[in-house]
Amino acid sequence: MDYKALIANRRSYAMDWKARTGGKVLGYFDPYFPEELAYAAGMLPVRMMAEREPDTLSAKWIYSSCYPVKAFTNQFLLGRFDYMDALVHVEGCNWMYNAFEVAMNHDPALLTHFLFVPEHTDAPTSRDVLRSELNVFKGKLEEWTGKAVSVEALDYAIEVYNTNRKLLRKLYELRRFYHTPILGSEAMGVMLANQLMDKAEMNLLLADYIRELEAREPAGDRVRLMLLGSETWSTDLEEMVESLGANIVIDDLDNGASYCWNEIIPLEDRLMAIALRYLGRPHSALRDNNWRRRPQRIFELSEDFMIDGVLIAKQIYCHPHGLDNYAIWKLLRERGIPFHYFERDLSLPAEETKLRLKAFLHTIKPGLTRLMGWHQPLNLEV
Amino acid sequence: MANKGQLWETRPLEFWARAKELRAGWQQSIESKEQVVGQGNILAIADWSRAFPDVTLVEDNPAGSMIASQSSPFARKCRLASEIRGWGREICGYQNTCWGSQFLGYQVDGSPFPERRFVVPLPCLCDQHTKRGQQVRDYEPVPQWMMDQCVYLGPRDEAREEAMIEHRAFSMLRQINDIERLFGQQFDDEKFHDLLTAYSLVDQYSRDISVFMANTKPTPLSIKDYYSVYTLGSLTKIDPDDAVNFWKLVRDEVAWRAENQIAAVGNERFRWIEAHPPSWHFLKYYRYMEQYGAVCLGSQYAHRVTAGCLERKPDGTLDRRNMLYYPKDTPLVTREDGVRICLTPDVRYPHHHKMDEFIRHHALVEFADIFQADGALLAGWRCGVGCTLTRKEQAMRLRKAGYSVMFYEGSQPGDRTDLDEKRFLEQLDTWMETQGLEKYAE
Amino acid sequence: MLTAGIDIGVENVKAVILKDGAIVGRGKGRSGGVGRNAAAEAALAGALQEAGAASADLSGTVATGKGKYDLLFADKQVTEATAAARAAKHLYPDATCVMSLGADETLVLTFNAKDKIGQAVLNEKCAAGLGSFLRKMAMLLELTPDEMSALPPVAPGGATVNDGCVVFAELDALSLLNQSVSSREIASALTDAAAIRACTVLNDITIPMLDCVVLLGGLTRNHAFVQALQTRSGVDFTIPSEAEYAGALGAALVASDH
Amino acid sequence: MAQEYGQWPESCWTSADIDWRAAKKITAGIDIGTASSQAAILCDGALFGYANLRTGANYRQAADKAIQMALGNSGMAVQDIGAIMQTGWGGNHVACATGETDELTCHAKGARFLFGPSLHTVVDLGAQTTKAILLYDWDRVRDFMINDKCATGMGRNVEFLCDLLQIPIEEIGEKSLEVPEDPEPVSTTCYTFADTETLGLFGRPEYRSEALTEAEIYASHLFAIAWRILGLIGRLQAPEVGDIRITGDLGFTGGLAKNPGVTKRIERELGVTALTAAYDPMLAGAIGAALLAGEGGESHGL
Repeated sequence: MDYKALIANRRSYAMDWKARTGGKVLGYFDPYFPEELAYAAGMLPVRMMAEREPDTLSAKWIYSSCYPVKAFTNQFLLGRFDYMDALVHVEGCNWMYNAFEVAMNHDPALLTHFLFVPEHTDAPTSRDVLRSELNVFKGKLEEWTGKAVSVEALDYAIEVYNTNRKLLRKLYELRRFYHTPILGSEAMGVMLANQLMDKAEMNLLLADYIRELEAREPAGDRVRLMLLGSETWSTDLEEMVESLGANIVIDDLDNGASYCWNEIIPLEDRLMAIALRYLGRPHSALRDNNWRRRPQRIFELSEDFMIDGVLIAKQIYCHPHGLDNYAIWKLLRERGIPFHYFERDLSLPAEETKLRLKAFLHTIKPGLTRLMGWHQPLNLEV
Repeated sequence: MANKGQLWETRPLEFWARAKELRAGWQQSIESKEQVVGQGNILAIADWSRAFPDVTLVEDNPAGSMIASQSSPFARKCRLASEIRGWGREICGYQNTCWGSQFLGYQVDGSPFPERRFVVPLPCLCDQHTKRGQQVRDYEPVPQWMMDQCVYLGPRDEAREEAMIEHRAFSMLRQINDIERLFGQQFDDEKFHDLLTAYSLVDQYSRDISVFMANTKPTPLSIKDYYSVYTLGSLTKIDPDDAVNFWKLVRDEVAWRAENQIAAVGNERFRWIEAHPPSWHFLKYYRYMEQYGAVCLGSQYAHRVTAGCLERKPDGTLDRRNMLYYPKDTPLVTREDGVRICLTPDVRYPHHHKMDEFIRHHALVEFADIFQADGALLAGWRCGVGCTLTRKEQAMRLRKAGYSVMFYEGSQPGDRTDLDEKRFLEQLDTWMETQGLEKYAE
Repeated sequence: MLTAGIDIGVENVKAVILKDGAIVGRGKGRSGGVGRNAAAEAALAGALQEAGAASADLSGTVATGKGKYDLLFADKQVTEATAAARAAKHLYPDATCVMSLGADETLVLTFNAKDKIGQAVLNEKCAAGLGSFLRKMAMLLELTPDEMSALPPVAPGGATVNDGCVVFAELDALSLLNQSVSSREIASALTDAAAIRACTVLNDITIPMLDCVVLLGGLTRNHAFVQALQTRSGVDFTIPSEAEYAGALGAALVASDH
Repeated sequence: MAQEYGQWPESCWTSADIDWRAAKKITAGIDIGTASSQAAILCDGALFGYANLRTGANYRQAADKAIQMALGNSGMAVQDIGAIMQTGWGGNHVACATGETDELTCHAKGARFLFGPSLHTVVDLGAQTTKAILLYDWDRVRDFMINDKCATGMGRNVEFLCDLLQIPIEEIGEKSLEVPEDPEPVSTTCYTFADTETLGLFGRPEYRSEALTEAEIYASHLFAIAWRILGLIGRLQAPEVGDIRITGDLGFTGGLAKNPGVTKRIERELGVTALTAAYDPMLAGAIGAALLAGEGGESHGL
């Protein structure tokens, strides 16, 4: 699959989709956005891509923030998202909210909605409040499109999205093999492209791609790494890792594995089924706060995918992930899993990152670190 | 204050003495009693923990600022302790300071950090608070009750609010029941009722104070003084009756001053506003600005106390937006209803950045207009997302509306690391000079 | 009447002697850290010599610039904003906006209808030290100030560096250096990045564009930078020949008020 | 030429005692940093020659010059060296190199050579990157931390600041220690912030109880750097509860290691005394590379 082209041509794809279907394009950036609902209303939900461009505009509207949010703001002001008819913000990152506000105030014609998704995901009332919010959103969608969202449309959307998640899970299953046929950059590229496309179309491409991968000659030995940290918008880190003889085989990113890990379990009450799927999703950093799921999940993935080490790449000023560092570092240290933590922004400084990666890879024994233990337990009384 | 350039009569505030007494009494009450201390946020309009005999909920923001005001080097050490365990610079200094002291295991005087026996994290308001208190649970497992801060955007929608209030009420009731069960404490429903009525009254008094400040030139009370008693209104653990009486005292004094043209600052020539709570070390900058005859009237946050900032009603009078109203003679309701009342205005905090379209777009312009301000001093906190959100856009709107705006920067209100003091003061000088004001020599 | 104005920045100190509204003497030197007072004295002495006057002839001395409070002999201090506004209005009575580009600070002022300052915007800290940054990069790349000034604009598809932060820009420049990109190409990219940072300050209050924007400050000597700033902002700046001495000129004008 | 404030003098040395013709194994290491470059030549594991010079904008030229300076007048030629390992930022530009490896491993090895066997924690204070390395076994890297992207370029910035303030870089550290008590540090977030703050600290007593002295201003700046580095060291092995601690002895390498204004403050906060290097601590990378070259080009510790 030529994911690079799909990503690069996202604008023309969306324009073309609009011309073909007469539907509207809806932008979102939060991982908890219930895409099925928008899809059922005949809209194309598209994840917004932050891209680095010379930025003289965002500082007028927004102060500081992480670099992706600055980039979003700048891109909005430059009209890069002109193909989007609607924009939905899901309660979550405040910086993202700021970008949402700017977009909304800058372009009054933009259809906007604020959707509350509980951050306390596991209270007995969480699902009720989310269901209520989904119902409000459904009403909003109907207002935008002038059409009621039928039960059949909801069922179709759920089916398409469930199929999509199954296919993406297959991709991850292929990465589980010790000699995997797929590189981390390819997998992340596909994940990114997937979030820009009509899932019914993407599912066809994915099915072909998986067949192609299954027939592919597996690659040789590579250090197997796991990627944690902030959401990503490019595959440059994966590519750099690969250039040094390693491979990222699993991640716990909001727009990576967590995007496809669980499906919607059908219920008579469709909105409740959707609500439960999102609340039951692998936690994002911001929502991992009542009963923590992330550290345990990260450990389980590290075992399942036979990783040799972990890379944590956090966006500068990404406080949700900054807040999770403590629990994750503690877990990795206790279990003797080598990791390297670093901060990045939208651009990856080539030489500095290489220096880190090379040094980190040199501390790992490929294939054996996990089995033999990283190093002898450290004697603090030296 | 006998500054040169005196334009108005001024005299010291009389309620100070009572405020000091109350503060001392509170200090005594927490020192003398064996308390079940929790960490987190009250998350409601009234401090419900007061309805338990011996439960204290410590918020990490004030705890952090107290550490920082006691010793700057120790606060720095705390933040470093927090940083090396993974909490980075992007986390608010108030929390990093408090958590750091917990990580170090001791306080500024070397005594052990007091044990926290439960945690109440607060999500959402500023999403750096989301995991507030969580680290206590990570290294010393204690019970935790989380409660969502539900918000939405757009015109008021009561149906939408209902589900949110139920969600929050469930969490709060569970929390109250669990504390009763785990710590053998009895929640006093009558006292809870008293608290609600008391806060309702305090809210009305504080509204009156805000109206006097907005309508009167020179202002009878500056925000510099107002902040000193601010916490006695909404946050502290003083007796409800004391609170009501105290706020009546303040209201009456301010009313008298307004009537008699007694200025808070004798040389008031320039009225400025802020957009959010200032940092704990801000007092000296309020004073510095007074040398120019520039007096601060506060922010929407400052005029909140329990709910809403002011809006102009169709008849021209000022009133609080979204008044919390729960009069004294309201019959005693069930605990459940009390909790719902307690949480309702919280769904739509008007100082909050997520609120109806009118306030969001024009909040500060409206505020500046009502308070007859000449300009605004806005802060950008690089690592304080909740305090910084929408600031630049508000600056733009204020400028468009003809207000002069100065923007200064720091890392966050709880941490002086990035506040370049000299540069900040130069900016204040620049601002004042460009407004044609000169400093009065002391 | 003879007055003196001294603009003491973080890199250089400039002194101007003013006689009835005309500059009759100039002096310049490096400002150093603790040596600011001495440096200013030397610069003032140079200016006085050129004017053929002695310090006793001065009826007033006003200081501005980051080090204005370090000068022991100044009668008065004014902020950089005031000095820049005075100088701009003196040189161009029609000026509607002033942008001052120093080693450390970027400042933008607009005038209102009454020729008073309307809005003043100082750079955010992330855009601090642009002048110093370019000099530092020139040292790194072993280019002279003249070479920096003569750089071509960034070519389409040419090397770029981070424009959100000069620290990251430096990191990117070093990566490019390691990839054997030529020093001049890297310097062009850095100049453009600095112009973008400066442009954010300008954007804060000047959209839609104002008709007469006066550009002042030491960075105006760097033509490549000014060119990049013009391209990025779309503003056609008016640059007086006294641009570098404008702060000192403004201070001297204030001194002549008294 | 105006006086240079921000640069360490270049240096080189070649042993007069070692007869290189008798040596069984001659290896060299070249470390091309962003600000300075070093070369080291070892004869049977003993230091035979070194050079330390400014890198400039041409990495290849710097490498050639470094190795020539280290060879000195000994009569040894580049061809006589058995293996030459290159490392550092520009460690892929050295024409005569036979191998290439990462900086961390080099610094670990080189630091053990400079500081001896009790060394457990190495802090490399380079011009561009700051690294804290925890060693195990003889000279293996157990764990390491590299500065956040925001804290990059700290070392070179001190050089630039010295130039701005017109104080020689050799003096700023000592001078900063003349304070009775450290003042509040300037911003620890970013050197752009730190610089603009430091430059503003001169003068204007009305803001503070009294104006800062010259020494206090330097102290303010260097303390901020030390504090930032302290955070990096602390992250290596943060205890569950309590203060920062380090394992075993501590050694500083790199250019800022020669600035007591930084190192003494780190030592004070950690409550330890760092080891003293046998040679210029800037040589650690080059010596480590030379040692690795001697291990037959094995580039890392597997």
